Amino acid sequence: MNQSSLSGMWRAMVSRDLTLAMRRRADVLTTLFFFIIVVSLFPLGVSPEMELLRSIAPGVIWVAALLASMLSLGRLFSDDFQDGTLEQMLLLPQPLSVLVLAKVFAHWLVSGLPLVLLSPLLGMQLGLDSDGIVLMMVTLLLGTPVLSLIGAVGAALTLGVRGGGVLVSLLVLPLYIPVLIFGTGAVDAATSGMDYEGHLSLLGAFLVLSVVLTPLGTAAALRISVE
Amino acid sequence: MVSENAIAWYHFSSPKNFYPLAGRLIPWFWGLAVILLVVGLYMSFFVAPTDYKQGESYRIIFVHVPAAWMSMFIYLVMAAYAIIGLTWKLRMAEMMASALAPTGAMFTFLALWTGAFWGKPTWGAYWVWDARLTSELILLFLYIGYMSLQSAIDDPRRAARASALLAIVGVINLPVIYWSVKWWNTLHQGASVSPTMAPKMASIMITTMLVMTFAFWMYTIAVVLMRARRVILERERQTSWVMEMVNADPQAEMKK
Amino acid sequence: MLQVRELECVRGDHRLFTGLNFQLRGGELLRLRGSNGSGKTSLLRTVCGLLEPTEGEVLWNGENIRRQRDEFNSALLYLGHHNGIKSELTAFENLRLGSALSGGGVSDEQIYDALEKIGLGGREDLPTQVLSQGQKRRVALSRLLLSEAPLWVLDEPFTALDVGAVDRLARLVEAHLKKGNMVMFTTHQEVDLRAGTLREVSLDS
Amino acid sequence: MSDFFAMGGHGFFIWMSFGVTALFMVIEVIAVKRSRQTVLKQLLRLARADLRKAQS
Repeated sequence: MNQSSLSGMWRAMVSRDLTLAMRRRADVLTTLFFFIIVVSLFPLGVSPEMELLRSIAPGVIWVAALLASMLSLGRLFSDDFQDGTLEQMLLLPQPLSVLVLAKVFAHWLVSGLPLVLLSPLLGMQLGLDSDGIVLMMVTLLLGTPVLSLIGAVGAALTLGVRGGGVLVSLLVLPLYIPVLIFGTGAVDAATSGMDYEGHLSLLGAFLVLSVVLTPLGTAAALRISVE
Repeated sequence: MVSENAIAWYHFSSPKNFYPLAGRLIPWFWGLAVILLVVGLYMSFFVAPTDYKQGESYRIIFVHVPAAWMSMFIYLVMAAYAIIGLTWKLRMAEMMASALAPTGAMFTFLALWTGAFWGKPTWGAYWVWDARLTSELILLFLYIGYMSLQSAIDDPRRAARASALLAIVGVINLPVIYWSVKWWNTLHQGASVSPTMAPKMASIMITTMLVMTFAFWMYTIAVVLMRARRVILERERQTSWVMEMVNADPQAEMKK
Repeated sequence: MLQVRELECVRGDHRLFTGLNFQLRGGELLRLRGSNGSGKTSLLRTVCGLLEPTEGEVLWNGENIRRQRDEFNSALLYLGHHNGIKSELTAFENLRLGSALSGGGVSDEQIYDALEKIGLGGREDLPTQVLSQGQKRRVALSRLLLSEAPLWVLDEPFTALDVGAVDRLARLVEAHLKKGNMVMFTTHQEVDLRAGTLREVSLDS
Repeated sequence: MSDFFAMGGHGFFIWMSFGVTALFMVIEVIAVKRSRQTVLKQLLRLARADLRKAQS
């Protein structure tokens, strides 16, 4: 199984999912609008007072990013499961975990990266100062892929299960907690002047670990679900 | 030459042989559980001295700590059965994993419940975002996730294997969750405030706690074996041996 | 050479078949018979490796398919009840994607030519969601023209096809068998296939 | 006896902890036992139905 067919397969899978996402642009935009709306609810719900908003800003933006990326997990495999293309993917001569990585990468490009690009807007809305916003983007850049990678395991496990959408959140949210803690921790440290390298290196470690381990879990879950 | 216990182990890994074996073992574990519980309770109330600072309310640790230990221990055993079940395709291991989950979830809830009723007299609040209590809460979410995935999937074989995989993912994440919650707790509250386990532990208190833990252990084995027998009946419904057993002597089977 | 040994499959909580043994060599055509719900689809999916058997094993060239997934997958082409095509993509895009994913090596002309031969001339660039059920089935069937996989596993390939398409598909299968390849399929229609040695396996024992 | 239950003023907390633990354990045992019996009853009905079908 030479190298070229693997990278050829990777590019084909990523471009396939991106074209599919572009053909159904509405689904992509709903995730982004959900992210914006959830963050804008907090000033209404808590208080418009800037000082308070600044202190809860990292947590609010991170939790909203968590929920938004989980919202879009449902579509990761379910359409392919319905029309039989997932079966064909399981029968490809390439390793399934690499295929899963390509699909999750495409899913992140569509539902994770936009959150990172939108976060400065929301950071300003909640009164974060400039280095707070920069660090928010960095933590989201490192964190959102981990959310997609871990979420993919949950999406694969609940494939074709009635009420699967809600069930995914129950399975996956507890596993997001370490990323949430160090993501918000880094921004808090930056805004209060403490050093944040420790948090970022941990987020980086989570990213590397989940890139290596979760596709194996997702591939195994897919084989179980397609049976 | 296959060693002696290997044959026995393989023999009892088939549901058909495990079912009667479990039936014979259950009364023994019940006996042990009751004895240990009685001894443990007696020690908790009459042997352990009154604490100079907390008075009587510290006795709650004789239930809280064993329940917390059991909740963690059962999840690890569940994950172990899940790994065995998935790698060697042993249906019996998968059934044991699903039989363990409800009892594990119960002990997790009890650990949180008794933790709250110990916290109120000791630190003045039912819920404290202490690292251990928070990790216990997350463990409860993992149990609930496991059980809801298992019940959401109709095909029993796929349900068993999917939830086994979830248990493995959970057990890999557990130390990371526990360690990051511990770090998060010390950062925001500082080490001093977080409630320590208990005042300096007199040795009699530790032995009481161990007796209670063993009592809970025996209880768990007995209940899980009973639930495993029900799971076996449900999943082996179409096999001949279940039919024969039910036809042979229905009334006796009902009582056992 | 495909071989099945002591195969048993349990779905939900009832056993579909047990102790199944058969072989399929080059140039042979195997028809799988059985009433509805007798486990035909489950057997086909087990042979492809999508479904794990409770007992027994499936061998390809003497080795269990679960130990040589990549080699076996490159030798297999499976056509299930689902067409396996994306409704948002056009027929051409579906086929080009399929070949790119499984290692490329198929030019655009070959794809257009295959779509022409299968009777979809002029409709290559329409999103498949606007095509009829029969036309969608043909898009899936045109993969047979483009693939060199020696083993074809086809689940009810003739359904939803008109007489002309059925005949075209039958000739395709015969050409495949003449090249020394193998086909395993199920169907409820009587189709005359005049090539290769026909073998039959029935699940209604 | 009553001061035993008073537990130096902390009675409420202690008996809420021990009591609920005991209650849950008892409920679990009963629930598991009953659930096994319902499964057995179903199997019994199934077996009898098969028996009658076989004899008829």
